This record gives sequence, C-alpha cells and structure tokens, in this order.
Amino acid sequence: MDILLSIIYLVATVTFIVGLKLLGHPETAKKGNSTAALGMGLAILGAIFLSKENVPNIIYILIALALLIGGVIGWLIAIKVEMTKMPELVSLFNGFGGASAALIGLVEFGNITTSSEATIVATIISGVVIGAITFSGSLVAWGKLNGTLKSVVKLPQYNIINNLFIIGIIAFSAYLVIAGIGNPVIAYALLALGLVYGVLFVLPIGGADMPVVISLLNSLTGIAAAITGVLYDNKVMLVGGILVGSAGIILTVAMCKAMNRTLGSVIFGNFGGAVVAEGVNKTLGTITNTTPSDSAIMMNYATNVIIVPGYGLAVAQAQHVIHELEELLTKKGVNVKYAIHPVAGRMPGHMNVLLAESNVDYSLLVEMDDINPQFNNADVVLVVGANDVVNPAAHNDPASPIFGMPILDVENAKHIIVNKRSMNAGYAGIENELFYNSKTTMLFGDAKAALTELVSELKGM
Amino acid sequence: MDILLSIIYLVATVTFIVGLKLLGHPETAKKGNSTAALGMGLAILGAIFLSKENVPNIIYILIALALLIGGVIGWLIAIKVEMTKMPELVSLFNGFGGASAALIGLVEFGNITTSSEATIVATIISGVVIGAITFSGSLVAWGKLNGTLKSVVKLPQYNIINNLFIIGIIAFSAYLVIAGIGNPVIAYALLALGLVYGVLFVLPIGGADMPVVISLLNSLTGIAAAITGVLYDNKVMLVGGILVGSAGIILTVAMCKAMNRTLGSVIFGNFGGAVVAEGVNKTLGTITNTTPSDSAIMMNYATNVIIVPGYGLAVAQAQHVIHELEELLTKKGVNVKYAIHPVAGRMPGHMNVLLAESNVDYSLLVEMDDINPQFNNADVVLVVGANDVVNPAAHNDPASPIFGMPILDVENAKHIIVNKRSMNAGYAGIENELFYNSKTTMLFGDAKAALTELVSELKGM
Amino acid sequence: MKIGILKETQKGEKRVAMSPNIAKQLISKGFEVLVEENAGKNSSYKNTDFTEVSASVEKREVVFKNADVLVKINPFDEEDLKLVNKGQILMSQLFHMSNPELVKSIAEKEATAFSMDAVPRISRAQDMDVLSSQSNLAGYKAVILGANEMTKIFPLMMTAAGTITPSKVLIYGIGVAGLQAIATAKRLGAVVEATDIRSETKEQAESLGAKFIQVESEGEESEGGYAKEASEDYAKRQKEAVDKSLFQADLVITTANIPGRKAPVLITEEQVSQMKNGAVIVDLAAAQGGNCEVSKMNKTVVKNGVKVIGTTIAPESVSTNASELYAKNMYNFIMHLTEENQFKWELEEEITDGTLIVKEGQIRKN
Amino acid sequence: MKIGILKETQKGEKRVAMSPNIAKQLISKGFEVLVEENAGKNSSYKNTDFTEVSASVEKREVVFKNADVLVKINPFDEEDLKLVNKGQILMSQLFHMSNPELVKSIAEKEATAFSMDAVPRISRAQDMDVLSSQSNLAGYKAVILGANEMTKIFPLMMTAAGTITPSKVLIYGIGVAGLQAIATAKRLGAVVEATDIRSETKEQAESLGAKFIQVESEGEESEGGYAKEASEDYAKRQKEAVDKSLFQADLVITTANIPGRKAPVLITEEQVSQMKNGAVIVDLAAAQGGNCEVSKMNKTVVKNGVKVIGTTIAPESVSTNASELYAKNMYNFIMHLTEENQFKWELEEEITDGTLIVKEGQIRKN
Amino acid sequence: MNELIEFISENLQITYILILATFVGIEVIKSIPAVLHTPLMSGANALSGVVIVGAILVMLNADPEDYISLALGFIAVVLGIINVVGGFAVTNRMLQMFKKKK
Amino acid sequence: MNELIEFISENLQITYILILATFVGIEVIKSIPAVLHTPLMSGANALSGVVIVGAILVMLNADPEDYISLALGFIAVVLGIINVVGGFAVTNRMLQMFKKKK
Ligand SMILES: NC(=O)c1ccc[n+]([C@@H]2O[C@H](COP(=O)([O-])OP(=O)(O)OC[C@H]3O[C@@H](n4cnc5c(N)ncnc54)[C@H](OP(=O)(O)O)[C@@H]3O)[C@@H](O)[C@H]2O)c1
Ligand SMILES: NC(=O)c1ccc[n+]([C@@H]2O[C@H](COP(=O)([O-])OP(=O)(O)OC[C@H]3O[C@@H](n4cnc5c(N)ncnc54)[C@H](OP(=O)(O)O)[C@@H]3O)[C@@H](O)[C@H]2O)c1
Ligand SMILES: NC(=O)c1ccc[n+]([C@@H]2O[C@H](COP(=O)([O-])OP(=O)(O)OC[C@H]3O[C@@H](n4cnc5c(N)ncnc54)[C@H](O)[C@@H]3O)[C@@H](O)[C@H]2O)c1
Ligand SMILES: NC(=O)c1ccc[n+]([C@@H]2O[C@H](COP(=O)([O-])OP(=O)(O)OC[C@H]3O[C@@H](n4cnc5c(N)ncnc54)[C@H](O)[C@@H]3O)[C@@H](O)[C@H]2O)c1
Repeated sequence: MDILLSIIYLVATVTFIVGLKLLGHPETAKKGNSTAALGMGLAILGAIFLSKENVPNIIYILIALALLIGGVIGWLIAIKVEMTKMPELVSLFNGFGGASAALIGLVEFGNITTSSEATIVATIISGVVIGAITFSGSLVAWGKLNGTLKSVVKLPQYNIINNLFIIGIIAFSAYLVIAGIGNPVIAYALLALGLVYGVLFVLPIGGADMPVVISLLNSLTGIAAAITGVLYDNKVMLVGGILVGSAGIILTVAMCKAMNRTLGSVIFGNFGGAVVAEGVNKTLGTITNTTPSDSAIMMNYATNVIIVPGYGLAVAQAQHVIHELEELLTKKGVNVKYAIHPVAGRMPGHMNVLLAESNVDYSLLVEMDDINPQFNNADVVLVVGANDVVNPAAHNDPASPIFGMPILDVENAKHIIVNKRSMNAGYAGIENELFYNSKTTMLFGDAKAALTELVSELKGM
Repeated sequence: MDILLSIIYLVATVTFIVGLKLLGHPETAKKGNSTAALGMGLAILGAIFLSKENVPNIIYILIALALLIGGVIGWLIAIKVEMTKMPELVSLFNGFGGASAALIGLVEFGNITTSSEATIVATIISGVVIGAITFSGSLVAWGKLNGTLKSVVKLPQYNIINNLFIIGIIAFSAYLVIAGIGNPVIAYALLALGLVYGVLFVLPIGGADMPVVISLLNSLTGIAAAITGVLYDNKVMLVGGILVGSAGIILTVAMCKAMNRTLGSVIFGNFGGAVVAEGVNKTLGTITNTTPSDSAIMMNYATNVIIVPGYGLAVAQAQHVIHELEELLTKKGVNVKYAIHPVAGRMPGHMNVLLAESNVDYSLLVEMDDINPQFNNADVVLVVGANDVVNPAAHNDPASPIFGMPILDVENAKHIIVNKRSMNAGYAGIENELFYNSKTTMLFGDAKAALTELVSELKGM
Repeated sequence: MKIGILKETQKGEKRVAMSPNIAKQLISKGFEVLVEENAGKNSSYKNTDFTEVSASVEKREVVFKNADVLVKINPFDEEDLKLVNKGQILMSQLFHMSNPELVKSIAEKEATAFSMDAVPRISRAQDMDVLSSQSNLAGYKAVILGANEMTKIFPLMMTAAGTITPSKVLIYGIGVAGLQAIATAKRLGAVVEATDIRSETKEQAESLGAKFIQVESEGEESEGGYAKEASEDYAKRQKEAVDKSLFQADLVITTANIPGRKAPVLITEEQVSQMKNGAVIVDLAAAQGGNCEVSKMNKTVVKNGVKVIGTTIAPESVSTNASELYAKNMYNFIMHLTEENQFKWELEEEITDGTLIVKEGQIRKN
Repeated sequence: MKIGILKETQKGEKRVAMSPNIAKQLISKGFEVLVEENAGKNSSYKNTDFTEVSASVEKREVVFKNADVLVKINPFDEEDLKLVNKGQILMSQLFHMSNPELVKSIAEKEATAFSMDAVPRISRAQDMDVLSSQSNLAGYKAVILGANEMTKIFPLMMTAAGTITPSKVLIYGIGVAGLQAIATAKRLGAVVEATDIRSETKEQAESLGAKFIQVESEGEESEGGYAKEASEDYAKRQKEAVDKSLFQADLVITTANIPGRKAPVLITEEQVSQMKNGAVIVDLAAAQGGNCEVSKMNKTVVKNGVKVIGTTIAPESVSTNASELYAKNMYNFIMHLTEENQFKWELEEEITDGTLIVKEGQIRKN
Repeated sequence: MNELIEFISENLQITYILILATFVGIEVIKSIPAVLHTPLMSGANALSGVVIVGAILVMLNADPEDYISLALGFIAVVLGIINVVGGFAVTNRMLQMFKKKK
Repeated sequence: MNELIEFISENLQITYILILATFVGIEVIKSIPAVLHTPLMSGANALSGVVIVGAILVMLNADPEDYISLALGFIAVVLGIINVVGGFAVTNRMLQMFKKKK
C-alpha cells in the first residue's frame, strides 16, 4: 500500500515536471497541461485511498462531496468565463489554493504541542501566513482586474509602511517559533495579519502590472504547498510546490522583462500605479504593448496576414527583413499580402521601390482599393512604420488635416500590430486613435530591429 | 563535522550544476569550468578531512602522495599535449575515471558478506563492470584516435556477438545479486568480462565516430560514479555522477545529430567503419564537415573575415542573407570584406549586381588583386557558392582547363569555410582540392538556408 | 455634361489629358467624352481605343464647339483661345502666377478656367495633384535620359577586363522629382548624393539610400512644405558644401523650384567649367529658367566637355504613363467638383477656391 | 616596341582602343605608345590626358609610319590599309570568318594581323576577351536605350494618381549581353522574361531574377558553350512558347548570335505586327543581320506602333567604360604575346594560334 | 542561521530534493515565448493546487467528532479542488488559441 | 522488478534525487552550440572524476595492514585525480579558443 502510494507520488511528480516542460512550447502546451492534470488526478486518488487505512466512511463521503462540489464549481467557472476574463480567473483560483493552504495550517496549528519540533512549528506558521497572503492578495488582484476594485490607494510612504508590516509579521513568526506557542488563538491572529498584508501588498498596484503580481502570488502558493509537503513529509507536494515556486519566480521575472520592469520595482513598490505610462491618453485611452515573441505567435497561428508598410520602413531600411518575414510566414502556410497605400512614404511609389529592392513578388502588393475589403478576413495586420495612411481620423474627424483622404481600413481586421519607435506622429502631425484601439497592440522599436527579432522568434516555432 | 561535510558536499553539488550550465555558453564556459573545478576541490578536501576521524597518519600520507602523483601527471599531460590531440586525451582521462570506479568496486567486493543487502551487492557489481567497460573502451578509443590502433576489426555478425556478450554479462550479474556471491575471485572474473566487452564494443567503430563513443563512455563513467555514490550514500558522487550521466547521454545524442547519425546506429552497430562517406577522395583525401553553429562560433571569435561570393550565391538568391551576416559580424566587431573575383558568377559584374541589390556597401567589395595579399591576415574565409575562382588547380595543375587563370588565394587564410550544396564541380567541371585542405571545413546546403542558420546561430551568441 | 479632350499642340509634347480607361470611367458616371482626333497617338492610344469605350472622336473644331468642359495639359495658347466660346470651362495647367496675360485673355473670352497646377498640397487633394504625378515621372526619366547620354555606366562592375567604378550622381532638390531620381539612380547602382534647402528632406533622401549633403543654414528655409527663396548667404554656403561632389559627379540632376518664381540658379557657368570631362547635367527646372546657368530649354548645350540638358520633356517622353496619371488626376478633380454631372461651385471649398482662376470672365487670382 | 593607337573612323563609333591609364601601364612596361590626335575625344579623353602619361599624340600618318603595332577596335578598312606598311602588326576585331576580303587585303600588304574577336573562350583568356567585355556593356546599354525610347516607365508604382503597372521586358539570348540586360532591367523594376536555346542558361537567368521561357528541345542545341544554329522545328516551337510574352512585352532585347554566322531571325515581321502598340525592340544582333526581321542596322524603324532599333552602338555609346575595358583587354593580350617587349610567336599556344589570322602575309585561318 | 544548518543536516535528502527541484523549475521555464506566459502561469497555478493533497490528509486524519477540523478540512478540499479543476480547465481553454486554424 | 520497487520504496528520497538530477542534467545541456560539444564533454569528464571521493573513502576506511585494499585504493586515487586535474586543465585549454582575439 505504502509502496504503491510512494510510486504514485513519484509518477505524479514526474508528470508535473514533464507537463511544465511541455507547457513551454506552443505545439506541446496542450499535451503538457493534460499530462500534469493526469498526474494531479493520480496524486489525489492515491492520497484518498492509500494514505490511511480504517478511515470512517463518513470521512470518505465528506471528501467525495467536497471534491464534487469544488470540482463542479471550478469546471463551470472555467468553461463559462469569457476569454478576456481568464487572467482574473487564474487569480481567483490561485487565491483558493492559498486559502486551502492556510486552512490546513489552521487545523495543524491546533495539533501543535510544546514538544513539537521547531521545524514543524515554523512550517505550520509559514503555511498559515503565506496562504493567507496569497488568498487576500489574489482576491484583490481579481477584483482589480474585474473592475470591481477601482481606486488605487496611495498613502504617502506607502511602501515603507508595507515593508515594515511584512517585516513585523516575519519577526513575530520567528519569535513564535523560538519562544513556542502559548495560545491557539494566535493562529487566527497570524491569519488576520496575512490577510491584511495581502491586501496592503496588492492594493496600490496598477491594473497593468496585475499579471506580474498574480504570477508572484502564484509562486507563493507553490511555496505554501511545498511547506505543507514538508509538514506531511509528502514528496509530491514538496516537489510540485517547489516547481511551481521556482518556475513562478522565473516566470515573474520574464513577465517583468517583457513589460520593461524589474522585479525589484514590483516587490518594493513604486509599482505602476502612480507613474503615468507613455501611451496613456486622456481622451483616447491606453495603448497595449506587445513583444516580438507575442507578435510572432500571433502571426504564426494566423491564416491571413496583411502587412502595411509605411515611411518608417524606408527610414529603417527594413525592406529586406520584412521580405524575410513574409517568406517565412508563407512557408508556414500563412497567406501574406502587402497593402500599399497610394501615398505611403514620401514619394509616389516609395513602397514599390523599397519592396522591389528586396525582391518582394509584385503579385503580393495589393492596391488600397483592392485590399480594403480584405481586411475583414485578416487575422493579423502588421503595420510597419505607417501612421497617417491608417489613421481613422481621415474618416471620422472633419477637423483633421487628413480628413477626406482614403485610408487603409486596418481596423476591420481581427488584430492589429503596429510597429513604430514611439508615439510620435507621422507626416501630418496628428494623433492616431488606431493605436488606442482595443484590437491594437504596439510593438515599439526601430522597424529593422523589431522585425529582425520577430523573424528569429518565428524561426524558433 | 558531519554537518560541515554535508554542507560542503551540497555546495559542491550546486557548483557542479551551475558549472555545467555555464559550460553551455561560449561566453561563460570558462567560468563554468572553474566553478566546477572549485567545487570538486572542496569535495575532495572535505572527503579527506571530514569523513572519518582517527585515521592513521600513514593513510593521509598515502592519500597525499597519490594526489600529488596523479595531480602532477594529469596537469602535465593536459598542459603539454597539442591542441589537436585533445579529444583522445579526454578519452584517456575518462578511462582512468572508469578504472578508479572499478578498483573501488573490487575493494568493496572483498567486504561483501552473505548478509549484505542485495542493493549493496548490485551496486558493487555494477561499479566493477561499468568501470571496467569504460576503462578498456576508453583506452581503445584513445588508441584509435591516437593512430596506435588502426585496423578496423569486422567479423561477420559482429553486432550480434557483441550484443549477446553484454546480455550475458548482465544475466550473470543479476544471477550473482540474487544467488549471492560464493567466491571473491568472481570479482576478477567480472572485471575481466567488463574489460573484454569494452574492447569489443569500441574496436569495430570507425575513427570518425569516436567522439560520440567517447561521450557515451563518459556518460557511463558518470553512472559508475553515481553507483559508487549510492554505495557510500554519498550525495555529491550520486548527484555529480547522475548529472554527468544524463548530460552525457544528451550530449551524445546531440553529437550524433550533428553528424547525421542516430544513437541507435551507434550503440547497435553498423557503426561508420565500413561505410565510405561522401567526400572521401582517393587522391585528395577526406573532407571535414561542419555545422552552421560551429561556423558561427568560428566567425564570432575571428578578427578578420573575408567572404568570397560565387555563382551559387546568385543561384540561391542569398544576397540578402549574406548582407545580414556581414552586418551582424561587423556589429560584433569583426572586420568583414568581400573578395570579388573578376569572373565570379556567370556574367561580368554578377557579384556586384547581386550585392548591390542587398545594399552591401561598395567600399566592402575588394578586387582580387587588392584582396589577395590580405588573405594572410584572415582568420576565416567564408566561400559561398564559389568554386572555380578559388581552385588552386589554376596555380598547380597545368593540365587543368583553368590553369593560368588568376584565383583568390583563400588557402592563405587560417581557416576556410566552404558553403555549397554538394561535392559537385563548378563551371569548369573539375575537382577542387581546396575542399580537402586540412584548414577547410565544408558547410553543405543551399546557400540561403545555410547562411540563414548561420545568422541565427550568430544572433544567439 | 460634355467633356472635350484636346490634342496637345506644344512642341515635343506627347501626352494627352485623357486615357481610354479613364474616359470609360467618366462615361460610366454619365459624362460624355469628346476626344480630338489623334490626340492620343503619341501616348500609344489609337482613336479606336477611345471609340471602343464609347467616347466620340471628333475634329478639333467640333470638340471646341460641343464641349462644356475643355481639358488640356499645357496652358491654353492663343490658337486655342480663338476657338473657346463664352461660358466654356477650361481645365489645364495655367501657371497663372507667371502667365497674367493668359489669365486676362481667358477672362476676356468670358470663360471659366481651373488651373491644375494650383491644386493645394493637402492630403485629400493628393489624387488630383498633377504636379506630383508628373514630377514623379520626371524624376525617373531624368535619370534614364542622363544614363542614356552618359559615356559611362552606372553600376560598379569588377570584371576580367578591369573594374568599372560606379557613377556618381548628384541631385539638387529633393522634392517629388528629386526623390524619384534618387531611387532610380540608386537602383541602377550609382552612388547618389543629394541636397536640398529644406532640412526635413535629409531623412527622406537617406531612406532611399542617398547621402545627404548638409548645408549649414540659419534661418527658416521652408514655408508650408515648400522652399523659400534662398538667401545669398545660403547660396554661397551651398556651393562650398556641394562643390566637391559636383566636380566629381558623372550625372547631375537639378529639380529645385520655388513655387511661382524663377528657379534658383544653383550651378554657375564657372562651376560647370570645373566639372569632369564627360559629365552630364539634366536640368529639370529649365522651364522655370533653369537651376544651371548654362542650360537652355529643350536644348543640349556642351560646355567644356559637360553636356547640359535643359528639359521639361522628361514626363512627356514617358507619355503613356504620364497621360494615364494626368487623366486619373483629372477624373478625381472632376468628380470632386461635380455632383450628378453638375458643377457644385462650392467657392469656399479649399480645392475649388485654389484652382478656380477665372469664373465666367471674373479673374479670382493673380 | 612602338604601339600605335588609331582613331576609330566608323560612323557613330565613339570608342578608342586605348585609355590613358592603360597607356601608362604599357609605357611602364617599356613600350612606346603613339596615339592618333583626338582619338579619345568621344570617350572623354583629351589629348593632354595621353601626353600626361608620356604617350605621344601624333597625326594619323605619323602613327601609321612609326608604329610597329597598330591597334584599333573596328576592323581595319580600305582607308586604313592604304597606310599600312609591310611587316606591321595589326590588332583589331576582324570578324575574319565573315570578312574574307579584308583578310586577303591584309595578306597582300604582307602585314601580320591578330583578330581580337577570335580570342578563344577559355578561362585564362577571359581578361583578353573583348567580345565579353563589350557585350557586357551592350547588355546594360540596350536596356537604358530601350527605357529612354519607351513611353512607359519600368517599375510598378502605386500612386495617388493610380497604379502604373511594371513594364514587361523580354530578352532573347542569354549570353553575356543578355545576362547583363536581365540584371539591368530587373534592377529598374521591370518584370523580365528570357529565353535561350542553350538550356544551361535557365539557372543563370533565374539567378538574376528573370523568368526563363523553356522551349521544348530534342537535340543538342549547343556546342562548346556556344549555340548551334537552331533547327526549323526549334524555331517553330520557340515561337509558340514565346509569342504570348512577346505580344505583351513593352521592351524586347535580342542578343542571339551564332559565332561566324548570320544571326538567327527570332522575330518575324508578322510577329511584330501583333505586338503592343508602343512597344520597343532593341536588336543588338543588327550588325549580324538582326534577330528581328524588321530591324535595320543603325536605324529606328517604326512598324505598326512598334519601334525597332537596330544597333551595335550600345557599347559604343558608353564609350568611356567601353574604351577602358577594351584597352585593358589589349594590354593583357599584348602582355600575353610578348616577353621583354618582343613578340614570342608561340604559334602552338592556344590563344596565339586562335587569334593570329595573318602572319607576314600568310593567311592562317579563314 | 544555526537552525537552518541544523535543518539542512537533519533533512539532507530533502534539501537536495529542494535544490534540485528548484533547478528543474528554473531550467524548464527559462526562455519561453512571452505569449505563453499567461497559459503557463495558469498551468503552474493549477499545479499549486497540489496543496489539496494536504487538505485530504487533514480530513483523513481528522477525528470524525472534531467538527472544526472537519469543516476547515472540507472547505480546504473544496477550495483546493476548485483551484485544480478550474486551473487545468482554464489553461486548456487558453491553449485552444494555439490550434492552427483551418 | 520487485527488487526495483523495493529499492525505490526503501530509498525514496534517493530516487527523487536521482530523477531530479537526471532532469537537471538534461535540461542544463540541451541546445548547446555544436562547437561546445567537445569542451563540454571534456568538462563532464572531469566531473565524472568525482568518483575519486569514493577512492578516498576506500583508503580512509582501509585497515593500514590491508595492503591489497590500500594499494587498490592508492591506484584508484591516482587515476581519479588524473581524471579530475587533467580533465579540468584540458577543458580550460580548449576554452582558450573562445577568447575574443585583440
Ligand atoms: N507618398 C507621397 O508621395 C507623399 C509625399 C509627401 C507626403 N506624403 C505624406 O506622407 C504620409 C505617408 O504616410 P505613412 O503612414 O507612410 O508615414 P507617416 O504617417 O509619416 O508615419 C511614419 C511613421 O513611421 C514611424 N517611423 C519612422 N522611422 C521609423 C523606424 N526607423 N522604425 C519604425 N518606425 C518608424 C514614425 O513613428 P515613430 O517616430 O514613432 O517611429 C511615423 O509615425 C502621408 O501623410 C502622406 O500624405 C506622401
Ligand atoms: N563571370 C563571367 O563573366 C563568367 C561567364 C561565363 C563563365 N564564367 C565561369 O564561371 C565560373 C565562376 O566561378 P564561381 O566560383 O563563381 O562559380 P562555379 O565555379 O561555377 O561554382 C559555383 C558553385 O556554387 C555551388 N552552388 C550552386 N548553387 C548553389 C546553391 N544554391 N547554394 C550553394 N551553393 C551553390 C555549386 O556547387 P554545388 O552544386 O555543390 O552546390 C558550384 O560548385 C568560372 O569558371 C568562370 O570562368 C564566368
Ligand atoms: N502632402 C501632400 O499632399 C503633398 C503632395 C505632393 C508633394 N508634397 C510635398 O511638397 C514638397 C515640395 O515638392 P515638389 O517636388 O513639388 O517641390 P518643388 O518642385 O517646388 O521643388 C523641388 C525641390 O527643390 C528644393 N529647393 C528649392 N530651392 C532650393 C535651393 N536653393 N537649393 C536646394 N534645393 C532647393 C525644394 O526644397 C524642393 O524640395 C515635398 O516635400 C513634397 O513631399 C506634399
Ligand atoms: N569561360 C569563358 O571564358 C567565357 C567568356 C565569355 C563568355 N562565355 C560564355 O560563352 C557563352 C556565349 O556567350 P556570348 O554572349 O558571346 O554568346 P553569343 O553572343 O554568341 O550569343 C548570345 C546568346 O544567344 C543565344 N542564341 C543563339 N541562337 C539562339 C536562338 N535561335 N534562340 C535563342 N537563343 C539563341 C546563345 O545561346 C547565346 O546565349 C555564354 O555562355 C558565356 O557565359 C564564356
């Protein structure tokens, strides 16, 4: 019995590792998820039926009930929720995991005696505190992403207060471990402290940084699970938890990088909240940044891609790279076309000269009037260094100097990626609301550099 | 004492992992080597001074003596040997490691009693056998690379015999574990069997495949070390050994891939010996293949690179990629020039038209007469789809149809990389001995594809 | 409404203001199109090409008599005006600022006249802008013309019979024509340098692969996207900066214009005498007096071994494309001015206001 | 040894067989160089350019009188031969297979004659191969010439005034000239198709971005790298395969030659009549009778709206480069034939054997 | 500090496991395309639901009379399984995105 | 098979360590440029010299009178240290190649 359980745990652990590994590649990711899920199922069944003999039936019934209720709830939420609400859902689920850990800690707290080893005590206390932090923190993150919690609280010296608070919790816990526990109510105090800190920690953080926070909290939940694993000397919890913990940290760092932040600035404050990021415009809204790798995936899995070249392509001399991109996508089975606006660039036929230089096939260059109806079918439009020629103000804003000029209707596409160096205006010197469109993501950088990165990301897929 | 030792072992283990990791990148490789070496030193010192108390001084003296003798020998060999002899040296060293494991097994064999656990017995037996195999196998590999051992033995049904032999050994060992050991002489029998198998295993394998074999044997040594680690319940040996074992297997597979072989064909025969590879010419000798990644490293660490474009560049339409390569190298601080032979291609000025299309700066194109004296200073010459214009037959062979034609003196460079699709001749239809030059490596493949890979390898550095 | 297309009578002109394609589009919008006999001959359009799309091909007099709108490329001349009737609407380039007499004569005829060269350079007028569409072709053709006249080839070639160094091309004025000239010369493999008084052209020139020759400048040298007349001081500094390139150039193309004025002199006779033997200058500003002191309109002057070609025939010589583009500009212009085949006469509207020079005998602009 | 450079007298010819640069190199090797007055004028070389490098510039008669070797580009003609003395060594293109009389006249003068067009096409002779060096320029110039004559531009342009479709260029014969024509037309943005009887040219044409038009062929169509005369059957199949492209082409360049024979007729008058109005044909084989039935040497014939330009002046018109390359070929040739300024007369040696047509009055080849 | 050393020496194997698992976590994750960040985070989140094993153990070990423990354990199991099931399901849905259309 | 299961259950921690270490070895090595294959092999070879620790233990545990064990141990130490020292030194020399010239 015991051996079998051990082996089941071992297998589960391996599925976790393999699953995580597979999750790292677009092609294998789904398989990775199933693998890990399978392992998890095994571990749960093993835990129920093989850990202990002679358990009263009522307990089994209760467990089954709990699993049923929770399972159905989890499943339904996951299936029902809109695609766009997924990140907040992850946060919510994560919070539940944290809560579970905290509750376990609470129960075990009751079993602590004065003769308990310090290790055990430390484990239990950390479980409660960390679980509580992730629970409340995740809930706040969920609320924020959800739109329920809007105001960004920003007291003066907020960071200092925050950091003092967590140091206080740690000191108190350390004291408890060394001095021993006098009163079981202390467990609830710790729980409360953790909950408060979780709120304090996440509340001041701006919505844009939320994914980083969720990832961090997720990593914490992993650590809580690992600690619980130590408590029960349970390898699958230990290894699984540590895996999530370490992978989570790396992931958090990677996400920070992708958003041009440091993990330091995430943990120790000056979190996005107060800084008004570039690209936030009072009337037009916020822009969304993207990375070459995201753009690459998006294009890789598209069926129709339309490239809109503009003056910036010429400035960057990126004609060779864009051709490489087009060839690569074509080889991957994507339909690629270029939409040539009659006044793109700075002279008549500027884009033609440019693209002819890199041997782009003439048949791929489509005139404005012919391509405009096709944007409906485009999964991705890649706008490279163009601005005025895709500015909807030409349609919408009679006051605009370009009003009345025909433009490329890129807005009709499913998704728009805009590459330029900054939020600077083009020839006509006017703002472009396309950049603030919810379907648009901005890929900032010199066209040549950005496209080169895009190409190498694509090659790796 | 014990705690300290444990921690030392732990630290050493971590240095092994980190060292191996660092070894995987050209920039950090040296640091990785030092890190691992440091950890190893720690582990050795720890083992000597902290494992056991009350050891008679004579033992310490003996150990010191052994270390001194071995250390000096190892150091001297490593420092003295020529660069070109290094792979065989690795093999030799590896053999010593195997021998060491076998000897340990032999000693411990004496301590086996009928009451010994099966695990222990299995461990000792595997240590002896695996150690012996790596020892004799490595020595044979060394001898082959060395040139001492030349003849490729090739009995009919050799593979079958070989495989039966190893199955026999395994069966015998299993029997011993289950039935128990009757006679300590059996240890020597196992040793002998291992040694014989090592020889049988490596002897029929051709010289070109030797690096793969060495890597495989190296992996085996790692496993032997790990097994010894289990025996002594010594974590640093265990983890270190396993690391080497698993990394070694992966490395072996990677090497096989780079040589277009499968690991299967390596282990279960039909090993290179009898197949006459393309590119072996009776009078001119053998060619050496290379990979984009090797070529990339070579160019990355060069100071001067000269590119020789030829007709194949035009056929492959690789002008844009070569320009990208040139720009990339230049950005990395390498001096790059193009050597333009007056009749490269199929029309006067063919290379000029081609390279102008991709905007190669005119000042980088150097005429034959001007570039010829510069080949002396070139670290790497990259010949892309050129053949006749770099054929030394024009100088050496009065019977050749191109005799008397001036050529680019690429032979004077330190290293030459030739990219073409096959060993086919060029316009003049003649063999080119340059390809068989010991300084030349062949990068086979369509110019566009090969250069694209080269570029992406370079970007990763 | 009947639109009459006249044959161009100016010497050397091969274009026509309409193409069969565009005629068809006009007709499908309900216009009638009358084309003068053989108007399209030099642009490779046969009379039958027009009749095939239901335009009618008529004798000159008939066109003048029947058409409501008369369309040309070059300004109406005395001969044309004789045949113009009261109330007819004339459309062509007029260059009204430099041709006050012409404007007066039109007014005397009590006709209405739109000038195509006066289309304002605003975004939505781009498709009616004949200056742009023709300059663009001029830039291309100037290079071809130059290449044809040169005794050297453009590209670098390393051959068994020695190396041919690439030609050096220098371009003055980086407007529409200048940019296309850069692009074309660069394509052919020349080493291209370019200069302009407007500093924003630097990036544009570089985006096409030319080296920009920067002339130190203090003041504002441009106005609403056009160049102002250069100060003497600027002219001096320009010479200093450009001379070295000029004296090594194999082909020089000048395109500098200041709207409504004589073209600035950028290359003096003295400078020409220092140029390379065998060099060629193509002066696209010759019609406005020329950027080169030596150049004569529609003539090739050889001075000290340097050929100076004064021309406006650059776009004319690629007449098929030039006519097509002009016709398309006209189409867009007419569509802009009319609604259900009737003129809207929105006199406040920027494009109408800018181009309507004479309205029923009333001179609106000078 | 004195090398005399004669001024070319053929009409339209602007080249000269020597450049100042190469004269200097010859002189540094110990030769004396005599250049006829004004020989380099049309290649942008002044007399002073030659005297500066220590060549002497002399009147025609003086050159004929004093030189040991007389060098020209075009075949020596009657006028020239009158001045030739016994024992003088003549070097020029002779086209001896088609010019038996000329060879006879030279022999009668008891002179020696090398024919530059007879340099064998072997690797080590590449740097003396004037056919290659001049064809190369011809290929380039044919495109420029065609582009200048056309009423269309080459590249695709999508502009506010509509889209200009790219010109279609069709090239017959993918030898040296054909390849360079492909490259040049392609650079300018045309859509290029090409055909040749030798199937190995497919890959070459494609390596320069042209589409190859494959003509089904049964037999061996080439011989030692040169084309054989095509069978009638081949000619028929060729027409079928190419006609569609021909009738849509804006510019056609023909370069097909068969060494020592009349050029093959590839485009009949009937085919010309089906071509696009406004199309241009540049026939580089005009001197060998032309690849187009309609073409006349050094004339532009307009047939049914199609301009047919028969020319050999293509390389001549880029005289500076053409002269440089020819001169370099001559230099290499002379260096090959001599040792310490004396002829070696290695009659067995392949290049000498191939090019030496008349030796001291003895005709060696016909 | 002392405690730490003590812990390590007492739980040597566990320490090795911890360290090795950390390395595995790091190595397995590094250099993933950014677009997988969210699915990966979601997957990792589902994995962290492994804490449910602990919750199950709490219930198994609870005295059937100890209602508080039982209740807490029950809630812990519910929450944990929501994390697990919901987590894997959501990840799976996110990954639908990566199916090649057609 | 039974033995294996027994071994695993008896040495559970060790098994975890084995598996995790294997993963680390694999993950750490995968996707290295081919030109590093040889130095890496050499470095790994040096690491496999860790078996010397075993040899040292043999000697430390040997009875000073047990000459055979001592001798074998002695040889094992000598061979092992050659592997270690030579291995690292050779690797180091190979890696000199990667120094940027200048
Ligand atoms: N075609 C003609 O004949 C002609 C002639 C004259 C004027 N125009 C006018 O020019 C405009 C053409 O529109 P367009 O969309 O092509 O250009 P645009 O509106 O001028 O926009 C170009 C954009 O490219 C970006 N850019 C510049 N350098 C870049 C680089 N190295 N990498 C990436 N992005 C870069 C700039 O943004 P960042 O600075 O943020 O990077 C800029 O917003 C129209 O307004 C048209 O009317 C056309
Ligand atoms: N320049 C002129 O005017 C002129 C004119 C006529 C003849 N020639 C003659 O042409 C020759 C020119 O010499 P060269 O060195 O440039 O060319 P070459 O000697 O003809 O060699 C070209 C090489 O490129 C390789 N190749 C072909 N396609 C390739 C592809 N897609 N990717 C990679 N490699 C490819 C071929 O080998 P694989 O098939 O193995 O790939 C071939 O060996 C000389 O012999 C010259 O005399 C020159
Ligand atoms: N937005 C639009 O709708 C639109 C349409 C067409 C053209 N444009 C712009 O209008 C501008 C003018 O174009 P254009 O080609 O008609 O100009 P143009 O023909 O009036 O002049 C040609 C060029 O000569 C330059 N120049 C004048 N004096 C000079 C001097 N002394 N030295 C050097 N250069 C001198 C001018 O700066 C100009 O670039 C260009 O920037 C063009 O892009 C805009
Ligand atoms: N190796 C050398 O030294 C060297 C030097 C120069 C040229 N060459 C080679 O010699 C060959 C001939 O070159 P060239 O330019 O002097 O040739 P050319 O002037 O004799 O003929 C031009 C082209 O016309 C083609 N042609 C002939 N009859 C034809 C027909 N009926 N239909 C279609 N095409 C026809 C020929 O195949 C040839 O490609 C080329 O392949 C060239 O590369 C070699």
